[in-house]
Amino acid sequence: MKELIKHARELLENGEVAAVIGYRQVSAKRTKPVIITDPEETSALVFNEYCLNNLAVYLTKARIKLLCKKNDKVLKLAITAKPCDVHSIVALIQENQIDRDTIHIISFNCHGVAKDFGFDFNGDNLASKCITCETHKPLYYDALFGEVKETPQASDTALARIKEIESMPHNERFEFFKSEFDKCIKCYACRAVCPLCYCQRCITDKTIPCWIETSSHQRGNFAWNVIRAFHLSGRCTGCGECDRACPADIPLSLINRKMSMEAKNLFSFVSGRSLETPTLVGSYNEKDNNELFM
Amino acid sequence: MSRKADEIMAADTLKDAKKLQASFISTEPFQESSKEKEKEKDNNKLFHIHERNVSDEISERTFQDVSLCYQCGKCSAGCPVRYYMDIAPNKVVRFIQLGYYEEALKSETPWLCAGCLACSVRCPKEFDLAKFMDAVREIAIEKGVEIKQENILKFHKAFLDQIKNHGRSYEVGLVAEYKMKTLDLFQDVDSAPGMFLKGKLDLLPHNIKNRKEIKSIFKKTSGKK
Amino acid sequence: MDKQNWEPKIAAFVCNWCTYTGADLAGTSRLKYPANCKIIRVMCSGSIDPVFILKAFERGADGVLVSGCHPNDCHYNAGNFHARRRWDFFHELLDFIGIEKGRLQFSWISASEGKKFADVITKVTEDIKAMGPFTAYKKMNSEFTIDFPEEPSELPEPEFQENSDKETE
Amino acid sequence: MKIGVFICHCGENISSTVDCPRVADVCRTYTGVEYSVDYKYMCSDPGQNLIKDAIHKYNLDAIVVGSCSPHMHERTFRNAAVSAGINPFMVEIANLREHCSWVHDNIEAATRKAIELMRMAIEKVKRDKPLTKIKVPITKRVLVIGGGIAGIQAALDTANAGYEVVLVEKEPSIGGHMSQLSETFPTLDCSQCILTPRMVEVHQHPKIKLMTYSEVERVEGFIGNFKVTIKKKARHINEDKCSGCGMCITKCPIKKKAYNSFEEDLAFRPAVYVPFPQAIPNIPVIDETVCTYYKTGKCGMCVKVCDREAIDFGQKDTIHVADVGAIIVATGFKLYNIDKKSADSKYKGYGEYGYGKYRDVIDGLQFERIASASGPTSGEIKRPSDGRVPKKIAFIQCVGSRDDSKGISYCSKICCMYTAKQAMLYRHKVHDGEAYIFYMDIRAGGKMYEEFVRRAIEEDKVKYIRGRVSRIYEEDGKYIVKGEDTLAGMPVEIDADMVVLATAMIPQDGAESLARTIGIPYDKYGFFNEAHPKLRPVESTTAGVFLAGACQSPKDIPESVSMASAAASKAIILFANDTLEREPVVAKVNEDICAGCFYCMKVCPFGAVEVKDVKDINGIVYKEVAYINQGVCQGCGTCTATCLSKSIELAGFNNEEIFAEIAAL
Amino acid sequence: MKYGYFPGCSLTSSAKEYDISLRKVIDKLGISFDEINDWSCCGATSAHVTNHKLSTALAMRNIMLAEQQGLDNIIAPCAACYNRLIISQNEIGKHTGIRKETEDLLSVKFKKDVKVFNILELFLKSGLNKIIENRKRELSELKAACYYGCLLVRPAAITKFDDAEEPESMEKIVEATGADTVDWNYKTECCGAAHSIARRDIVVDLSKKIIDDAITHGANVMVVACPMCHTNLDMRQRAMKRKYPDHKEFPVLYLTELIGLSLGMDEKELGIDLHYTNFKYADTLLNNSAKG
Repeated sequence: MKELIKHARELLENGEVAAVIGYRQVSAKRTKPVIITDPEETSALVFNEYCLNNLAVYLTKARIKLLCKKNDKVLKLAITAKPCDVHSIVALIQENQIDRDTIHIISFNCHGVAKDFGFDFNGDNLASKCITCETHKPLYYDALFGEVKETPQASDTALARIKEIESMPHNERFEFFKSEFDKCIKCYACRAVCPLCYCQRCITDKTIPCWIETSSHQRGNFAWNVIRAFHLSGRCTGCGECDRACPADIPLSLINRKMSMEAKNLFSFVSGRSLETPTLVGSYNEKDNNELFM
Repeated sequence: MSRKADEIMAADTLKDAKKLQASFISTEPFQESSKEKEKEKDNNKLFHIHERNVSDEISERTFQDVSLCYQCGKCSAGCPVRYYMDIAPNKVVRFIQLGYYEEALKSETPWLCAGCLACSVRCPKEFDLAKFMDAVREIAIEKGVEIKQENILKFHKAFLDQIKNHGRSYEVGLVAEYKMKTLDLFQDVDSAPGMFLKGKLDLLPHNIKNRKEIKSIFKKTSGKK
Repeated sequence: MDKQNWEPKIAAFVCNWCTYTGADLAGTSRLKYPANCKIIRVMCSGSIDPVFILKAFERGADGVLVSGCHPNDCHYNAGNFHARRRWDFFHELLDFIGIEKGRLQFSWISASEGKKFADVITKVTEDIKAMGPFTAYKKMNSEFTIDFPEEPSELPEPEFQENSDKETE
Repeated sequence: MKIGVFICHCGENISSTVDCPRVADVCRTYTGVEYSVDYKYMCSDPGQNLIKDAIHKYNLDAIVVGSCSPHMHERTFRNAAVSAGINPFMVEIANLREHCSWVHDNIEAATRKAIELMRMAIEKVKRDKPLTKIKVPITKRVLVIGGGIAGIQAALDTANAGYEVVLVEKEPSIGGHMSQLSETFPTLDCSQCILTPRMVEVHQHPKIKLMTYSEVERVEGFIGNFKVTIKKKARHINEDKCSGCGMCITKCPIKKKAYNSFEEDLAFRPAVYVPFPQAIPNIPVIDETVCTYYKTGKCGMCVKVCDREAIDFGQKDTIHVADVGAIIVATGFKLYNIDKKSADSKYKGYGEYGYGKYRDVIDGLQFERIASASGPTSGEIKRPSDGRVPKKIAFIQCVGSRDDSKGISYCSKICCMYTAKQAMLYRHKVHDGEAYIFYMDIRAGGKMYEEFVRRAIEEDKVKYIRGRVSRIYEEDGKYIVKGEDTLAGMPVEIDADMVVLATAMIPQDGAESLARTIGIPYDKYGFFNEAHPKLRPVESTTAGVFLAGACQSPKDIPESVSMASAAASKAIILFANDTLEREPVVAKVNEDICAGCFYCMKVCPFGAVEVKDVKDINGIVYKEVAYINQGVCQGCGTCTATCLSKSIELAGFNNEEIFAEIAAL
Repeated sequence: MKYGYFPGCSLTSSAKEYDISLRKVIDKLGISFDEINDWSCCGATSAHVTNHKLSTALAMRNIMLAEQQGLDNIIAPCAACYNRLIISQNEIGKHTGIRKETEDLLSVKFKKDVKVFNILELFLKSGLNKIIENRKRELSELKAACYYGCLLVRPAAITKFDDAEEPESMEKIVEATGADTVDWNYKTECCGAAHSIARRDIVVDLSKKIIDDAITHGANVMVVACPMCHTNLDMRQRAMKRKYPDHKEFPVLYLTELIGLSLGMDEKELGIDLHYTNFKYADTLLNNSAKG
């Protein structure tokens, strides 16, 4: 922790970065995102099992980008990111939303986070994404802290749920998802927390013509959730923030997870893992699966 | 398959008809002609017995399509044993391509192939001819085709017998068995005593410990595919 | 509704260069196929958005066909390759959330494949007929918004929800 | 909006299964339809007049025609609409014939479907927007890249039509491979004799700006408006002053340090040289890599002998910019090298033929030089190793070509003919010599080609052996060529004095990087791709870029020349108008909402998407958005479907229109 | 440096001197071998020309043993064994069907990739400077024709170590001993291989051609790295003499013997006296070089 604070302080003092986006402790099992521009305030920075937020979402916000513009000079932005959050940053770089050169990634050796604030950190309360996590060490970083620790063992309940859904007949599946999507109140919290939902105007806000009906009736709810999942297919890095944000507890990341599995299965692609691999959307292979087509 | 069974049937009846015609004027004993007929039948066996097309079989075993070959003849041109063969290696492929399986399987060429891979590395179509020849020989053995270069086959059999029994090749046994099989007693008499004198050949075989496993490998692989 | 007399409603999104021309060829060859399928012409299979399919279902389609040029034959070189990736995903997604794969079908039909076009349309129509009307989706319509008559007695005036708000950007 | 609906009976083609009057009646009830009528032949003159009159009479804004396929008569009805004063893009066609009446039997079902198709078209036309064809100005100047026979022909044809030409050649002289050839098949006329006048013509043509020893560095812009950056390499000779007397060349003390590449490395050249005596322009080049002056700062013999003071050691590469409206690419070919090292990594060398270590195993172009009267042996056939006259030559065809294992699967097309020619030339020059040709197939399709090959066999007694050669050995100064006569089924060994390999034609060096510079696609070998193999063979998929000669695929001289003329005429056709008209079906970005993810750029097959900076009121860039160049966009719409925020619309097929169609299903 | 060792049948009998000299040489160079326990025949030509399944199983049995013994790599000094092992390995790597078949036959699952090296790779990998450093004699009077035979470099796509038509690796090793090499034509031409017994006539003709070409190109010794080639080129010289009366005896050495000589060992130690052809001529040459 000391190293993190020292590092952040140096960055700010040396004027290398305009701000540090990080976490601060608010109670024993709860942190909050914080944006620090004053070196004195860096002492608030923490990193632990309760740093749940994916801070990459802030990188695309116009107001934060403004912070970096000082007297015609563009300063870097430092961000503390879990190894999984780095995947989001990679995806954002690939989608031209941020420039690798303007981001200073402070990352950690991570052994998992709790599923939500207030829970004890153990195998039972491990966040779903951490169960299958393969990147305990970040793939890209400018500074790396934290010791390597063992991740608690836990069973992959999400996968079991996907398998369970897949074993249902189509009409049951449809009814299941219809009732799940029906809970949607169109608060768009999922969209707000998703680092990859950076569009200035979402497809659902487009009115002429109307792409997705905005009233929260079944038909509109269904269309919104399907298109949301589709727009993230092959792009979602699996941070699971949508799940945490959804007030209606719609299993959003379940669908995302399923689509990520398909991406891996169909195109051997995992989003946000490499800056060199071309993005799945926007590239093609002549040898792609052709079975679909008569 | 270029020769269809019914075509051959037609040819058979034609031949039979001619023979029948001949039998009216000739004084040849009837028995012999029936023997001949049997032999002929035997020869045609290939086309009747095998349920699968030989070229498909070869393609499957060698993981390469025989139609790849465009008959440039580079394999034959570079083959070190070409002069001793009855037909050119590329012709063996040609025969298989066109469905003249009998001619291909009965040829001496696959047996004379030394497996030096000169053809395979130079083939412009990257067709592994040596592998193809392996498959042709294998099928010829399986189909029980008469093999003209029988000494070569006898040698290979004698060699494999040594491995089967001892796990390693045993040269004294190999030569002894080969000679028994071929009755060619005088070849190599000039080299064997020398070898003994120089202490290179052991009179007793090197038996490996796990001969059971070797025997089981032989047993399991001897069945037809 | 009388299931015996029910006729499915199918939308076909086809590219202008291959499949549309292939459909023209089916016509000039006087091939016969069921009349359930209506073609919406787009320039390239790469320009078909998944939302189009949802819209079609919302508008009461029982099945959708998407068709373009064969791989490597695209008039625009690569549009169909991008489409192929997109559909692979979307198809899996729909399947996962409970829409049978047969509801949304895909094909590559070249300008010279009039016969194939007729065969594909016939097959798709038969498939959808076997699956029956897409009541699950239609129910979502009827529960909240306008009633969609299952079998329009008189051809209705098309209604199209148009938001009167001006785009505000 | 007032819409007119016109239902065509197409004689009985439509009306036999579709109740046309009923369709017209139902359409009349739809909102916005002002006028609805059916008629026997809508495409006929009276039919068109019916439309025009209706437009005038009812003040129609848009029309929907229910008729045959839009691929048949869309243009007819659009023209009719235009002549009646409405925008051509306010016309929609419902395909009632190919997609309805011809494919259905049941009158009721077909009529219903026809009504629905009409309904969809009416809904679409309601949302159609008037579009104007895109007009792009044209710079009437052509850039020709490559000064071989194809480039020369293309340049002359375009210049003779009255347009300016910039001809860029990377070598010091134009002429290309054709200038190296001895005689040409099937007429055996001298290559130089027919080529040189054309080269001179290029040099003297007032409309042609010749830039030799130059290379294209950058190409920007689009059809009608390319901006080309050309690097002119330093010759170290002042072109304006040089008279081409050649004194510098004869006096240059460096004689044997550099191979003469024009002579295919069979001879040496001085440090200051012209590639060959007939070079155009006849201005030498100083080779910095061997010139003593550049090594020691001394010598300067050329300076001393040049009375025009044309030697300029300090000359630097210069950059030139040209605005052109069309580009003709004619970069030609080179020969595949059997060498282990110099062969491109893409291809493997021929170890079985010695990887080029045998000096008398030469390639076809080297033989051309040996047989050429102006060549290093003055046309006498001699062995490069010892100068002896070979009494037996083995020619081997398909070396590299049709050889998957070396990386080239295609047929080089011209080798059958030139090998026959070379064997014939040899037999004419060495009467007691024997010529053997190892071949796989003889491909002699062309006027007088087959006759030519037969002549080689029948009159000149060239012996053809069908079979590939497996190995070449050197033994006592002879080359043992091991082959198989696959027709006789016999092995063949020939102890040749010389072996000539007809090696494959491969794209010229740097073809792929040039293709990337211009933005045209190429195949896996580096040959440039044509827009359509049958119908657009001389156009690249990039509008305004045309292909000529062997850069597209192996070709002989007549084919290259005809392709060059075709490419020139394509450019001339383009220049026949002052502005370029394009269908307005192009994509456009809504810059306000574009999030700048540039997926559109990744999917665009034409590279039409550019990055555009959006600036705030103070002129500070606050975001980057996609911008679609209308001149380059071909209107496929792949970007529109890929765009996540739906900021791109394709004119003529915009989402509103398609949604309307879906709604009217 | 430690390597797994698969001698192959020939090295225990007719090519004993190859085994002897190899072990002596590597000992001097500080390399040690770990012989595969209870190894069996690789199946050789006889298996793969008659029964494909059998040949793969026999070869893979040895790979299996090596894997079980914890070896990462195997040196197969016999070119034929090397070829069989590497081809079988490639086959099961490429075709899952064959892999499954073989795994079922041997009731084993192949996990790791045991690398099979030939003798040339052994010396190239262990470093030629080791030979040069330990060199006691410079064999500069020797003009060696390096004979690769067919199976050492072919098929190049699988062996992946030298050019199939113009290999140069053996020359590099031979030159490290101080001997000269000649550029000749028949480096990779076949000697008739397994036809040695059944079709001796073929072998004699082919081997004669190879030896003649070496002599024409100025060689005074031939260097081989394959027991089968050695048998055909060395032992068959007697038959050669009978068929071609003007044939002169030409010494054929194993690569390891040549290296052994340069490391200061004598002929007897290396087993050169077990050859059919005498190497006296070379002895005198060596004496000459010692004087000069």
